[in-house]
Amino acid sequence: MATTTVKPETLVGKRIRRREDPRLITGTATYVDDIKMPGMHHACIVRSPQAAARIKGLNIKPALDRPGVVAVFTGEDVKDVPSVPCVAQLPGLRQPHHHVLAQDRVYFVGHPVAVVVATDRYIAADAADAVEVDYEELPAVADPEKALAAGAPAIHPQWPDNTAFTFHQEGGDVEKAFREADVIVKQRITSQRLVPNAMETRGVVADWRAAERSLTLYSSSQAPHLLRSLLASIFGIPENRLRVVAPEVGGGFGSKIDIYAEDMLMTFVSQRINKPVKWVESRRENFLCTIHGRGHVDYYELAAKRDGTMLGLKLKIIQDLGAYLQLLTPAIPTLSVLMMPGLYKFKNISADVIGAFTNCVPTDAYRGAGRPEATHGIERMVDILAAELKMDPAELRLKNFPAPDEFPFATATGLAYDSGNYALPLKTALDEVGYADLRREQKQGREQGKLLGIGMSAYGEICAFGPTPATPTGGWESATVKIEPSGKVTIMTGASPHGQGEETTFAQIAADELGVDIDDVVVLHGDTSLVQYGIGTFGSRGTAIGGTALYYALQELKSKIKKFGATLLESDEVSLVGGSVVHEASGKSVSFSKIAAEAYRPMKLPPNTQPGLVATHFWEPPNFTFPFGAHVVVTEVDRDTGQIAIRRYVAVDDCGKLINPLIVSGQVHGGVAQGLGQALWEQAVYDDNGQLLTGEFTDYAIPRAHMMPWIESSHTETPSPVNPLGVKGVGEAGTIGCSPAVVNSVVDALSHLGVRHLDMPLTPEKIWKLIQAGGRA
Amino acid sequence: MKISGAHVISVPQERAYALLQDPAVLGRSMPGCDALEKIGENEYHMKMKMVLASMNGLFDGKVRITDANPFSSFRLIVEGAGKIGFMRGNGLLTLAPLENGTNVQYEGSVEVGGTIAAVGQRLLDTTSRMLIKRFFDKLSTEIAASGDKAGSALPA
Amino acid sequence: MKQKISITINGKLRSDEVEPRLLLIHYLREVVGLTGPHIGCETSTCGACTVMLDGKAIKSCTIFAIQASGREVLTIEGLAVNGHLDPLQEAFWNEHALQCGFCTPGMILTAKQLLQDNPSPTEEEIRKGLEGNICRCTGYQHIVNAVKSAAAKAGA
Amino acid sequence: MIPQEFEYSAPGTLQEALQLIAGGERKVLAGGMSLIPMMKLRLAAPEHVVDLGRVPGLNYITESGGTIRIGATTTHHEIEMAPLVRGRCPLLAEAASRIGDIQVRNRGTIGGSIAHADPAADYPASLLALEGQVRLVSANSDRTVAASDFFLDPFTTAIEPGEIVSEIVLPAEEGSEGYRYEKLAHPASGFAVVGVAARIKKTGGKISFARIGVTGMAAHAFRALNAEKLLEGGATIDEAVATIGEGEEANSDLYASADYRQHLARVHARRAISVALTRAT
Repeated sequence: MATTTVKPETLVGKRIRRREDPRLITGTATYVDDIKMPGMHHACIVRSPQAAARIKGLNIKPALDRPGVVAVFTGEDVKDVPSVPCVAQLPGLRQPHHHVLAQDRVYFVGHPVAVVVATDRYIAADAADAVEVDYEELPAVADPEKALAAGAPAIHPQWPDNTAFTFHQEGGDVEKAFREADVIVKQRITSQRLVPNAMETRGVVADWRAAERSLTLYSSSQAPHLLRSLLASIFGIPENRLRVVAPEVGGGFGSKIDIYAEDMLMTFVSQRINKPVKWVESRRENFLCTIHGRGHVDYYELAAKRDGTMLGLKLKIIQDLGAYLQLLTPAIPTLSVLMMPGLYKFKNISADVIGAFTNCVPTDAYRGAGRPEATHGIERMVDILAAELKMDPAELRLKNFPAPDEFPFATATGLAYDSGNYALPLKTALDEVGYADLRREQKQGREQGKLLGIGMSAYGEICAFGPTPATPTGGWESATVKIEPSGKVTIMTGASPHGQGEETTFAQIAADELGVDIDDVVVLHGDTSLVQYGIGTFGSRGTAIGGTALYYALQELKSKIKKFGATLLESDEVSLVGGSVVHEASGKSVSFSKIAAEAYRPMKLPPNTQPGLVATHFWEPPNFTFPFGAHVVVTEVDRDTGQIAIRRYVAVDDCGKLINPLIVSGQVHGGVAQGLGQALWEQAVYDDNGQLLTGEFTDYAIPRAHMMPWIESSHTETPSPVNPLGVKGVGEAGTIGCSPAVVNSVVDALSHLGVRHLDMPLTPEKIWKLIQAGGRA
Repeated sequence: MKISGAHVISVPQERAYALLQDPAVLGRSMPGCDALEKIGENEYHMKMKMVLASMNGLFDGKVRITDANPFSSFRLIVEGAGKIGFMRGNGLLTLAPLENGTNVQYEGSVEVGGTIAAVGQRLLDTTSRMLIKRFFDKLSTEIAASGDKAGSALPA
Repeated sequence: MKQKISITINGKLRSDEVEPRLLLIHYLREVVGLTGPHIGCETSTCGACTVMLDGKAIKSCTIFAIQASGREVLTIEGLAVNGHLDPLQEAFWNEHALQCGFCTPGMILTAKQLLQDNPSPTEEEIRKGLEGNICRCTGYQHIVNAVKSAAAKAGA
Repeated sequence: MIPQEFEYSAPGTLQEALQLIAGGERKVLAGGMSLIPMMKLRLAAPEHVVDLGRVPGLNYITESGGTIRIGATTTHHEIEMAPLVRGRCPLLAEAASRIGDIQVRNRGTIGGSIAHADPAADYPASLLALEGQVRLVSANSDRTVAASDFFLDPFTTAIEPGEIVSEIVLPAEEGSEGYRYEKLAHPASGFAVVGVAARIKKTGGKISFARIGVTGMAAHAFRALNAEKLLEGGATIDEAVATIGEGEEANSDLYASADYRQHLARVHARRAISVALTRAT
């Protein structure tokens, strides 16, 4: 099924249907679980049902005795395998050794205790069930504030205070700001633990070839090169003998950046059995063992003048880390600190982060990673301040934005916001929704007992992770462009898209730059043996950094094409027009395909030029990009049941230049769905013993089609000066902008009852109880 | 999860107190349990077959009696673990005389872990109450069978 | 003990010996080699494994292969006829109704039944009709557009 | 994700099925919508499964003499779409349409659902409001139990060992009757946090007949008899629904506490009655 695209003038900026879709809509794409290999074995992992326990006994014999079972490995077998890695570093960070199988203790429900390897997945499951583990239950603690309280059980016995780190950052003079303030508002605000829940669970196929001393690992990963580098150092397999493939990846949302115990475990198993082995996570395991997101308890204090001028912000973050540190776990709340001033001008901040161990699965990057928490916090605080000052929340926001001519804008947290016109999306969204009319309707409705809320958020985010100093895994990205003798174009990107559509957007960029048909461009990714090197796709970086690397590789190629064209036309006075090199004076031209063919033939080469048309560029961004936008949400609260209905959802986002508006709107919608999930339904609930009570789709409510409102999405376009494409990134925008707007809307609906704040998720019973109690909260 | 409730049994308080701590009676009355086997002072080994809807599982565990305050209160702790998870019930039983028997009030908690915790939370409350009700119903049957009745002379 | 089954899959009859406990999804994916239907959960909730059984959308993770014996199964691989995409596939592509694509085969087959039952559904009916399929990427809006567009094409 | 091994029988006749079921610990498989997920999680591990899917004559919807009979293996989707049910017993069609999702309704059967007796299932409220009956057969017995005597406790019914549900018997409704099934679905599971089924008849503008079934609120579905009497006696809807749940112990879970559930039952009863009233002629 070939795409039938008529070549338009330029493709960038157009709604082009995706080139990755034909394989996906026909069911012919290959995800990890679709991989089959001769001699492939199946692994099933025995996991702890206890959150904290000593392993008193472990009997694997009943499993080993079953026909078809090849091996069972336990903690003893893997005790010399290095720790599951955490690359984020903070001063004084306490990092427990994260064994791939539990040694003598388990630390969270789902902790791997043994792995069973069999010829068939049914046999493996039966055998895993037959493994006998005797646990001596220990006291557990699942709540970060309880973990930090005196006398709490120690998660790791060596650190009885359950504190992994403390982190402090300040900017300006926050004490002075608070002294000079007319008004100080304070609020405890939580961002509950969420389960990323990519629809494809994790999976690994490890294929060790002893004779070649080489490993091929297929993993549902967002960052295959990173996985390769870490595995190489952990197992001492040189990188040129270690190939990592991220085949079709069914969503990640941050949860597949990590290198997990299972990636390492399958490597270990394949080396031991000298056969390929597959492990695919069940949904239950995904809930229990794949990283969670958020998990914040935040204490905010905002100081302002009576006229609404914000002066300073104090923030204390208690981050629920879980039992271990995954790849970036401790770094995530530091991103919240960076983002804490939001879009506002004040320059005085003070932040303290305490990382608390709990008997839960680790938290790490989940769509937005630290920025949704911060944005939720500041946007709630602005509304609380507005209520205190009896000011319109829109007016208060507009008063505190930096003006468009103040960019690059230096923030209190040391960032330089690249470009912005923060008032524009907010004003556009308010106009779109009919703000003044809604306020009138709200006032009239209240007299009849109707609970109508109008809420907004003006969000900013740090995207395009990022300059290398700020990105522990490296902040650059790479692209190779290869023009075949036939003139067809192959792009190899270090980004590793898994739904974001870069096979299309990158092809659009290349087709425009080279003047070729988009159908002649193929974008490859996700295979370390194909792709030069790369970082991966996360933190809204794919297009802003990977796309820019591609852009520069294309420029290199273009100048080479021009050189070849000049040689063929025997003149230096040539230019590149569309797909051809043209000698303007004579009107003679030589086509792209001709040049491509000639580039690989014996020809008279221009001086200092190699044959062939291949260029590789590694691009290191000089700064992050800072998308922004405003979401306005109109809600109606059912007084009888506390149910919330969303009447309007207006999103005006600015992610810089749009490469493909169709794809951008998809990103916004999906982001909003996850933000709305957090605002209204989703919650990883652990009981006091560390049991995950919302550990299946039957209890953890993911938004479904009938739960989503129609999203009225539009854009303003403020190009980023950080990269030549002017793009900023859009992957996380919807999520970041959504939850504060929804909560602000519902608080607004109930504000006349005295409601000032609500913690997420806004479950109907919570709302109903407040209404019953006359609103005080 | 917190649980509380009350049931009336038709024997005098002292007799009720004795019956509720009699391992033979407890064993026969606990749903899915056949017998308790003494393993220590006020501590018994228990095997329980839990059948609920299509779910079924074998639990191996212990029944313990603590904080005994003769004739008026004691704590009953039931713990079991099996392939499908584990459960723990901990209740303070308080006995008070009534005209025709004894009011047994209980207050405590039920906790489950493992797979049953993942899918069972929506049903934990209602099924716990059902199982407690079945326990007291069976106890009443036991009492009826043994010929005990309210006000009858106490066999010490 | 293995038993013989015969199922017509995407128009072709095939027979295999299977264990009764083999789930249809595993049969399709591992025995037949049709990996279009995916496994997204174990609680019959997410709909990634949706196929059509005798013309009706079902979750193939919640039926044993043996139950499908003698019946007709349509998977996403069998939807395009002679290389021509089904109007729903075409509409999903045109409207950008997918991102990671994992839920897409199931989503399309559920949408197929939705349009069979109701050829011109409203937005609300589309959303309700797709409640058994979770998509974590798209926020569903483009999926709604795709179903609407396929319906409009069919009605045109 | 993978069930344990079991022996499987797919009897070709009802008699054969009943003989098999009489033969010991056998798990009956109808649509499998409740059983199979439990088997995959290994919370259920039956040794022998008897599949009713190939028993002929259990899938039907008929009406004669004002009585509707629905065979046990009739699916929810067949019930929601059947012109006969929509026309003569629309309350049941409405309830069926609110069960799970379309894939579940395509497989799930009415017999399987009511035999399972989940306290949050949708049908029981309607069966009670409809004053329906459940026919139970075994190898050597055939009896009919009123719905009000059928649901005993969570997952506990009047079915005796060896018996299966063979059909549901319902009175065909009069055209003048108003009906409504009002449900608050759990956002994750779709089960009824509470569900209220109401039937209302009017005479001279006043309620002359009311039947109300409530599911999800308590250990098993129940009829709101006091509310029915009050409505028939001329009380206001608010007065009537205020009695709903009295004497019942309401369920409590993460999503809804007992107090909230009780309140929801009343709110949804008020809504169900109001809609039923507008539908009554």
